[in-house]
Amino acid sequence: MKELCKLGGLLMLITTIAASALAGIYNVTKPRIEAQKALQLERALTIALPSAPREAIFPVQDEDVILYYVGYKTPEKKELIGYAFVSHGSGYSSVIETMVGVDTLGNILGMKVLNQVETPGLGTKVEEIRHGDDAPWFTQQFIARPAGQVAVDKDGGDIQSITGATISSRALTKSVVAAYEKLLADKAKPN
Amino acid sequence: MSVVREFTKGLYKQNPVFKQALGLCPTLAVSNSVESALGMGVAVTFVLLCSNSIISLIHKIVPAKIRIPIYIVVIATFVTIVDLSMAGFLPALHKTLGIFVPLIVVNCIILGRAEAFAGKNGIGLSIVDGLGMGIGFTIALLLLGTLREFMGNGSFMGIPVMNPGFEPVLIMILPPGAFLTIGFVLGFFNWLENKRAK
Amino acid sequence: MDKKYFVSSSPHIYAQDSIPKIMYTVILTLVPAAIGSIYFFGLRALWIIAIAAVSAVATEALLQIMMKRPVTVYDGSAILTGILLAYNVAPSVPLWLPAVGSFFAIAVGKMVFGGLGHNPMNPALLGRAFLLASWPTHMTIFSAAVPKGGTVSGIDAITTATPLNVLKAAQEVLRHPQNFSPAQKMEASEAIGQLYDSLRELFIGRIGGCIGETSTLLLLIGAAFLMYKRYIGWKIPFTYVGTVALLSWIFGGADGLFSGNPIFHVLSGGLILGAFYMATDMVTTPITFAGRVYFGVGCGVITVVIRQFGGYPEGVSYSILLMNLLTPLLDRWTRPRVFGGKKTG
Amino acid sequence: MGFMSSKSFSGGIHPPASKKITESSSIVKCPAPPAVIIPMQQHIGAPAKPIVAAGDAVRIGDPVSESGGFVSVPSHASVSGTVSAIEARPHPLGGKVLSVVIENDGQEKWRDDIGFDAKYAELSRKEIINRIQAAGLAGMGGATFPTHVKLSPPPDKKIDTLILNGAECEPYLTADHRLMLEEPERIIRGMEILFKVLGAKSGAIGIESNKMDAIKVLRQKIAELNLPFKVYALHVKYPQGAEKQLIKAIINRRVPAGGLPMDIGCVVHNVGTAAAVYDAVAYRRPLVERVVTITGAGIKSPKNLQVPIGTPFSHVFNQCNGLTQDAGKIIMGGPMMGLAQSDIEAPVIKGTSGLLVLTEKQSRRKQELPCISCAHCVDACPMGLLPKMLGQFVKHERFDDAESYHVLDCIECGSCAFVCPANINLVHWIKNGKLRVMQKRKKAN
Repeated sequence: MKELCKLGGLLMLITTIAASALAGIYNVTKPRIEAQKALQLERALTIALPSAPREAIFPVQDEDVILYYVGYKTPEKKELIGYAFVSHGSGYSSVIETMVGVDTLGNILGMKVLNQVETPGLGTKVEEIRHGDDAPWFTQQFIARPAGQVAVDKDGGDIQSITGATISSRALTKSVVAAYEKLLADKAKPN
Repeated sequence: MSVVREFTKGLYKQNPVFKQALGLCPTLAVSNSVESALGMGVAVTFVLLCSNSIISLIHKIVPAKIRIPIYIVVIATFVTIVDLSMAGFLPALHKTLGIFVPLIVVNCIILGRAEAFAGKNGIGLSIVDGLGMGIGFTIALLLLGTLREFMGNGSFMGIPVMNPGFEPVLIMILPPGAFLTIGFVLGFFNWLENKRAK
Repeated sequence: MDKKYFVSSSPHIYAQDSIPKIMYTVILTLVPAAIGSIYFFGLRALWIIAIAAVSAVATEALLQIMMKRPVTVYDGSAILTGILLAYNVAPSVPLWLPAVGSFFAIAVGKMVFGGLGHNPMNPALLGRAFLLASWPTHMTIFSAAVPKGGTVSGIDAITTATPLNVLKAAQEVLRHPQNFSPAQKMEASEAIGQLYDSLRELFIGRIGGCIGETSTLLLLIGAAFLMYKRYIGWKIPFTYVGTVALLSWIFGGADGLFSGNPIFHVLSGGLILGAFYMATDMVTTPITFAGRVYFGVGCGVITVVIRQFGGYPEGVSYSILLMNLLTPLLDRWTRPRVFGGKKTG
Repeated sequence: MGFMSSKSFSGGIHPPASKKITESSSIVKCPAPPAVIIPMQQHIGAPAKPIVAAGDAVRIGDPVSESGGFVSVPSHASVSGTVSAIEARPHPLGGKVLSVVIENDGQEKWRDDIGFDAKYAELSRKEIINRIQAAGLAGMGGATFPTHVKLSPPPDKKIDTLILNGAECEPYLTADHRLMLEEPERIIRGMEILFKVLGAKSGAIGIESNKMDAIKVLRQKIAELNLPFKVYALHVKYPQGAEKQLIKAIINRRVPAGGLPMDIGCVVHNVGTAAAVYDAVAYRRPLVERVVTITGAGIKSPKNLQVPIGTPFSHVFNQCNGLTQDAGKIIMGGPMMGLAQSDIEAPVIKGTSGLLVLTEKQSRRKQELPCISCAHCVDACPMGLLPKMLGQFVKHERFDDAESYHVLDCIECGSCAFVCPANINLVHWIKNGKLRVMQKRKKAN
């Protein structure tokens, strides 16, 4: 019994020290981690709504959930530029998450893939930047097309799908269409 | 003399990957590019260094019965530190390594060195041992990462090194490529060893 | 009376079979399919077959010299591996592809394990799997491989995909009708109808696909000769094809159970080539009677599962590779009953 | 395979018969050699003990040895003359074995009491068995199991079927075939005696259907003597003459693994043995000569000879104008199960059904290649074994595995090695494995 207490006590002591050390580290890194996340979002938003300054993009929330973003020309909410939203599509081996920006008519202004773990060399080409370009060629094709109707060539659309990665290409187009329809529905909801 | 020996043994003679076949899970999983191999190697080396020194300091007061849980707590602490710092300062690398950073906790190299070395030696030698083993592990990862990235992507550290006509052997950066590469590398070292033994 | 006589254990006479004889006979029976592929796809098919075979032989010889072992490339097994690998690639692949594939097939699929007789998996299929994983674009695009006098798919309007690809796409539409427009649905059912009308083309081989897999007719001529010579048995091919036919009849249709067209499924893709030439590879298949039956059924089940529910339109090669791995277990589980003995293990 | 005719068995092979060489040459008497060598071990079981000494005079039929136990038979002088030595001499089964050497005086004097016993039919069962043992009878098909032992089953084994084995499935051999054609009466009479001794209810003779003439002759003889025996024409397939396969083919019963035919109420004798039984019982004539097929491309004039037991092979070959220049291998027995001989001075023994001489070219086995698991051996095995696995187990010294894969059930028929395209001598490995497993079992007891 006595030994058990001793062992337990020692274990307790060590875990307490470890826990305190971690608490310290957590506090130090937390702001940085959040800043990183914010930075990523910001970058995506800038790509999605290139003509809206960051300060002029506002989230539209339902409770704590961000439904979409609204972008204006100025921070004073003047001159509506468009909306940005995140689409989710099941690809070949992961859910492809994309930030999409559209103008008020629903034409795509910009796109940035946030997350994907597709097959390297095939599905990952949704983010491939060709030599000499400065933006991924696949998502560039979407720009200026109506978000409600994008489709890959195999489904009768104009988006040239990635060779050998039809599933990933299709996932992206379909998710954009679906997310755009959701955006329309969300916008119709009274806030 | 023995300091040098404890350091160099991890590099080749007792290389954790090539000679002891330890830590194969992260070796196989994150060696598809030089960049992630390097990141993983550094992370493991850091954890190994810290856990080896702490464990060599406390091993005298730790009863044998609960030494494993205590070692694990120590290791887990440092792994979490690495994980959090990486997320804060190197988010891109953190994203690529993903689950494999937390999994360093169960990497058998670290617990193995704690049991086999740090739990029996003083802090000085333990640091040297941890450093040697960590660098040995990093070298192994880098070798695999270089081979796989070169063959599977035609690049080094993300920079294309082959002419544009090169069609990369995609399988090499996919999971089967890891097994193929490590099989051939281990075979090569065994062949070398056999040749030297003759 | 000093003469020394040979002394050896019985028996003292032997059948005339030998490994080289078996190998070269199998190669010979593959010739009709090769001629067919040259006719349908042009001389490029011949080049690919030749390159794959030469590469396989060269790899084996080179490795045997390097390992200081006797060079046994004359036994024909490497040539056979090379030819089968070539039969498993599209006629449009770049010419270096079969060379690399043969190298991998022999080096990693065979020599690493100790050479002839020791490889656990069919080397040609392993080579194909390697190529598919490494250069998927070359391996899955058939649009440049239009056979003489036909189309890739067997449907006039569709020029880019093999019959199984078309079927898979059309079934996708019909099984999830809510996602597609009525026009698309019409098109899909029409495509399936036309596919089922193209059975004659499928049988002759006037459709797209890998070099050696398209002509059921020519493959069956060769296989029949092999069966007559008893170099391949009936168990694996017939159970394999039978299982695929049965399961694709049950699950292969777009209109629910029992609506599939078994003949279409048997004739399309690489099933005939796989069932008669690769699932019957002696080294990597069971030696027992029951083991061979289970092997064929297992291949059939996996093929249909991949074709109907998997990501790829074709599943023959993976099904055989997976069952290859089960071979030692099948042999262990299906030990025959000893004459006059009770059932064992 | 799958479809099993009742007149056959599963597995088996079709080697070239090669019987044309001698099947139409009638049995010719071989002149007695200058000296015969009578080994003390010509049967399975305990060796016999010599009962003569150097210098003793013997006549044909005089016993020169006595049984060394129940499973043992005596041997008899096959020439008249003088015992010149009792010493170890080369033996066809290998090595040297204690043998009685008799110088032939050329008189061909027989023992006095040999002659027809008109009252043999009245003998009791016991007396018949004694006569058979005294005559030194051992199975003449090649396995040389003492005949009287097979006729004395334990009381709990009821024998209902007697089968005579005239299959002669070994390629090249025609000794039994000629005997059936030329001496049907001795065979059937002998069978009648065996039938009576065993108290069997049915009697059958199994003959491969490539010997239709013999089948016809025996059927005629049976009808003539008005006996209830049946002659079955069997599929031509090796090893049709193996005991278990023969029983399966004729009465569709399976001898249990590790068991004997008597376990299923059956006894099998060779046709040659039946003829010798008739001689032994009706004439009190011991086994001193037998029919031997001398054949093969290495023999100048192949023949079927009636050879005195103990005649050296060299003497037999001389009767056939000797061996050809390119003779490469001498085999006692058939090509499938026979034993290669290193010494042509070894004598003909009771189990010598043939002497096969192959040319050098035929003798060379091609180089062994790696096994490609073609399973031809599995399909060929008449015992339902996996010869490929057994061979590999033995090669890697995994004798426990070999035992659990029933290595001891192998009948060494050679079908697996015959069909092997990789030229692997599976029989060699399996024989080795059987030996090691047996040694292990002995040690365990």
